[in-house]
Amino acid sequence: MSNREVYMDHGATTPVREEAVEAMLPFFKELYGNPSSVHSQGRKVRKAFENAREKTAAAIGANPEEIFFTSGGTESNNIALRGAAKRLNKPGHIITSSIEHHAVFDVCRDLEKEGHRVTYLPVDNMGLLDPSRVEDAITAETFIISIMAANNEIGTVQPIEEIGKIAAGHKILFHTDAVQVVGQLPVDVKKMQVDFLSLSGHKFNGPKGVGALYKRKGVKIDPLYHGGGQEKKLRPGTENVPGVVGLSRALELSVEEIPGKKAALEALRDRLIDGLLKIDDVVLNGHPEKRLPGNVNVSFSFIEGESILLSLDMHGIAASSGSACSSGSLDPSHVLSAIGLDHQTAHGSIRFTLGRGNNESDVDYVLEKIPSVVENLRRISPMGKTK
Amino acid sequence: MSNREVYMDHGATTPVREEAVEAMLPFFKELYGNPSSVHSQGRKVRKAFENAREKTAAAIGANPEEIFFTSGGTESNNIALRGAAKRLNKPGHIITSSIEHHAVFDVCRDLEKEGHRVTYLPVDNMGLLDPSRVEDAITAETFIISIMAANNEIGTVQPIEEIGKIAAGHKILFHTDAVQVVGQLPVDVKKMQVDFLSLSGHKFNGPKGVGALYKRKGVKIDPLYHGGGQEKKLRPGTENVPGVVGLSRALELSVEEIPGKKAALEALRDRLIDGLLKIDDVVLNGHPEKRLPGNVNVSFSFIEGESILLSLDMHGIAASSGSACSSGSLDPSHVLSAIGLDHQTAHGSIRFTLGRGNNESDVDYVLEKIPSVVENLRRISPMGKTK
Amino acid sequence: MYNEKVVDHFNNPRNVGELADADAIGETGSFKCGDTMTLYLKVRNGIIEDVRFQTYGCGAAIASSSMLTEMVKGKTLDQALAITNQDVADELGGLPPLKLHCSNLAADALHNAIENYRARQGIGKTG
Amino acid sequence: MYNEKVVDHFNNPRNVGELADADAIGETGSFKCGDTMTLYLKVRNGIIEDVRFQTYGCGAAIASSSMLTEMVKGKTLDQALAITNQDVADELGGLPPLKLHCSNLAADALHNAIENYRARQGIGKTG
Ligand SMILES: Cc1ncc(COP(=O)(O)O)c(C=O)c1O
Ligand SMILES: Cc1ncc(COP(=O)(O)O)c(C=O)c1O
Repeated sequence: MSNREVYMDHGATTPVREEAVEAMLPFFKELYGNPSSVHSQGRKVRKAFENAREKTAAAIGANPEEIFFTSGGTESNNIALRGAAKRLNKPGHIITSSIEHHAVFDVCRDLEKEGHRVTYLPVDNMGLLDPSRVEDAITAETFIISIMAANNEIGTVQPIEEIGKIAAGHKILFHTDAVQVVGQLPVDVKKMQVDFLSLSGHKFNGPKGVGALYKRKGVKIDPLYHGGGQEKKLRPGTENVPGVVGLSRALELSVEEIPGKKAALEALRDRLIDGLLKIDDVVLNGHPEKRLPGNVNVSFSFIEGESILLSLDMHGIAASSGSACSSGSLDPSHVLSAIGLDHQTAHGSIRFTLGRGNNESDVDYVLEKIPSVVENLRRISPMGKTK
Repeated sequence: MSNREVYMDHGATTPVREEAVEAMLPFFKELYGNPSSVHSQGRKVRKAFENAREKTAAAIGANPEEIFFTSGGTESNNIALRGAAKRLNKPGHIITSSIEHHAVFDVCRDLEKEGHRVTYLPVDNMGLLDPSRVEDAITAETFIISIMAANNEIGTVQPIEEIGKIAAGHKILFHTDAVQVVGQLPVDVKKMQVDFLSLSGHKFNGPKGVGALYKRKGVKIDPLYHGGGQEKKLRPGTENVPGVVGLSRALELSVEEIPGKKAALEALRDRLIDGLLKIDDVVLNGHPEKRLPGNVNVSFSFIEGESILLSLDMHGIAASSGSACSSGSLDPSHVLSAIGLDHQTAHGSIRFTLGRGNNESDVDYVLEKIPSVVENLRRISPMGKTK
Repeated sequence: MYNEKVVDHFNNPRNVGELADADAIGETGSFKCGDTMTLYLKVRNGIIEDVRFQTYGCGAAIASSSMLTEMVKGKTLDQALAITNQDVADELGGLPPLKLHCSNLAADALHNAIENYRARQGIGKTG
Repeated sequence: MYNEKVVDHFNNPRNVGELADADAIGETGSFKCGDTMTLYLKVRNGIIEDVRFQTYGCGAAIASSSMLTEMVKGKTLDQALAITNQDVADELGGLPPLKLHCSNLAADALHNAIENYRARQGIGKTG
């Protein structure tokens, strides 16, 4: 094993930044009260909790009463989509893309079982959705459109404002899974004209297990869970106060830092992409420009993703792969299939996601190690012998 | 305001114990990986996470693969009840009690809207459920029985093993909301013969926003949320690793300590009860013996709960009330109504819940302060002038 | 939850009790949350000379009752009749939205007391 | 995820490559996960004298391939035929349950190679 550790899997999760940990700590042992309690211990906690809501709202251009805290991006997506479907209370039509995260994609699949009709819009070979396809797919039964702000695997950023305009024009609910975007790119729910937006703390150096759903004021959905009535009954359960405080602090800082960090991260990203493309038989997946600042996704021909990851890991490099061989599913990701990659190219895809703490030397380290990794695996491989 | 702070609201939530905070800390900044990741950062986290699952399982006599981590007691209850209903996929019959927490009670109400029939079994005036009533309520359509292990307001502990025997005899799923019991009293899912058991971290000096559902091996329910497939698809979303680690550490210690702490807590409880009953026109709510070790619930005639809480708070004493006037609902709790309290007695109920850190001097402090609190409020009250 | 003024009126309620020689008594109760209030007035030359209250209810109810008694002392009956529940809450510097309804009993009890006074004096209900 | 032995075989795979003068070649592929393996055998007097492999696949697939080559060298064809996928996984000290299927290609490739050898020698398929 290597002594050096280079974490380039920020798209999977991020370390919690010091300031967020500091912000959380008092809420474990000193300010531990239940925010619903009448006594001063509870009231102090309520105050901090509502302050966190204000910060979260401010970070995305929302009002505090439009923020509902959840256990993460998955729950936010489920509440928005299922909650709208439950409120509709009859079969309807949903428009989404064919490259959504499973927390939207699989929800739609399940809603199909319940009688809803779902249109999974295709994207082009760079992962971009053409907004006119959304317009064309709308029917009288369409009650919600759900399009992710940016893709978690290939990093392609979608034209959300244009889709928002279409949805608003047709008075159809519009949800965006912005889990990969919040904290990375400026987000303004009003400009996007979204009715719902999902975000997740652990993607922007906040804690795991806590997220938020933005729900535009006046938009009504049915709650999925029932209980003590917290979060205006939309998401009951004793509030995860430290988590929410940590999320809001991390979010506040991440958003503040966007002007400074975005170009820097993009420069690192492009340096990595350029270096990787110098290796033979490597292609970039996703869009060359409309791309998350930290996302790099390439396919190496003739070799398989997990074995690349494993070799990188031996060098202390943490990345992820688009093939999910180890997660029980043997098919390549639906995202890579949707952008037209063949089975083998999809299986040879590796995602590096840069984030807070990564620097040029990390990129250079990866670029130094990866040629031999690829060469060794290709030497073992029965494929590509023609070159 | 008082200088002294006496927290007697452990039934609402508890401070996170030092050992649990210590256990969590590494998982924010050092072991921050996603447990689903292939790289060593992720694998180390997976290992710790599965270790936490083992500890949690051991604490309640379960196998690790029977433990599913959730965002709290509310979610655990919802997954069990709704998941079973969803799997049934046709209207069925549910048996529950009339004193369940809202996270069961309101779920049942909602399932009624979806076409299920629910029997809310009455309890006696001490909150005790007669198991024969469960037996009598069973019909051919009954698919699940949900009876809480102990009540959160009045502390009455139910004969779960007897009900478990009945449910098993009829091969009907049996769920128990043990949120108030786990960590307080010994729990063995095998002895209880439950198919599902809900627990919540913040009730036993673990963190908020994390809980677990025990689901007996082989029992099948449909997931409510969809996403990345975590927790064997029953509860998807990036795992709240620090939360789960903190929960498991707190749980392990709480359960270890039961033999030593139970009698001590009961002694404190009874000292408080005895002292309170010396005040005129005070009655104990709940069962005198079959009662959670830390639960005290009394009604003060002629005066209203929130004003008592507020006065106690001025003395630094944190307790809670059965009336939920401040939570938006103006009706007294369904629990106090179910044990036959009239409106006024219910509104004058106060719950003190003792826990870790409370001692005799705390009890004596409460007993020193409360007579004048009650007297002052009674002086203001137009009621009870006859005495 | 409550501001300092509310807490002060709750902790040190003014004019608590009964008036043995009251010229008027007003009672009111909130059907919904069970709060009740009794207000006693001593009236001389159309002016409220003294006032006492008894209230069963939450902090907001007690503080509103106390506040009201301070507001009406020295006022003419017509001036007193003009006091609304909102006035009481405002004078307290505001109440949490969820507790506003709890303050509604104070002005109601006052109006009932004035009615009671006028009935005793043989003056019919106004308006 | 993987134990040390698996990691060793993955990092330092034994007997990688082709055998120009192979007496037999066995190929196999997992339809499901796309892994493929080619095994080359040099056989003398019914004994496997030399062996090489090429594998496209995940860590488990590569390590299993390498492990297999060590297991078969010096074995008679009949002994080699008796080797199962489970034997390979066992010899590696175990594989994660989800990765077991990835190790299934090694013994399959071997069996195919032996079949190929016997076909070349004009000896019919056994069993
Ligand atoms: C009996 C009972 N069930 C369920 C819950 C809900 O747990 P949580 O708030 O952790 O979701 C609570 C506590 O609030 C409880 O006391
Ligand atoms: C685009 C996207 N949506 C949703 C999620 C789910 O978020 P979480 O794991 O916090 O539930 C993720 C990350 O896993 C994601 O990348």
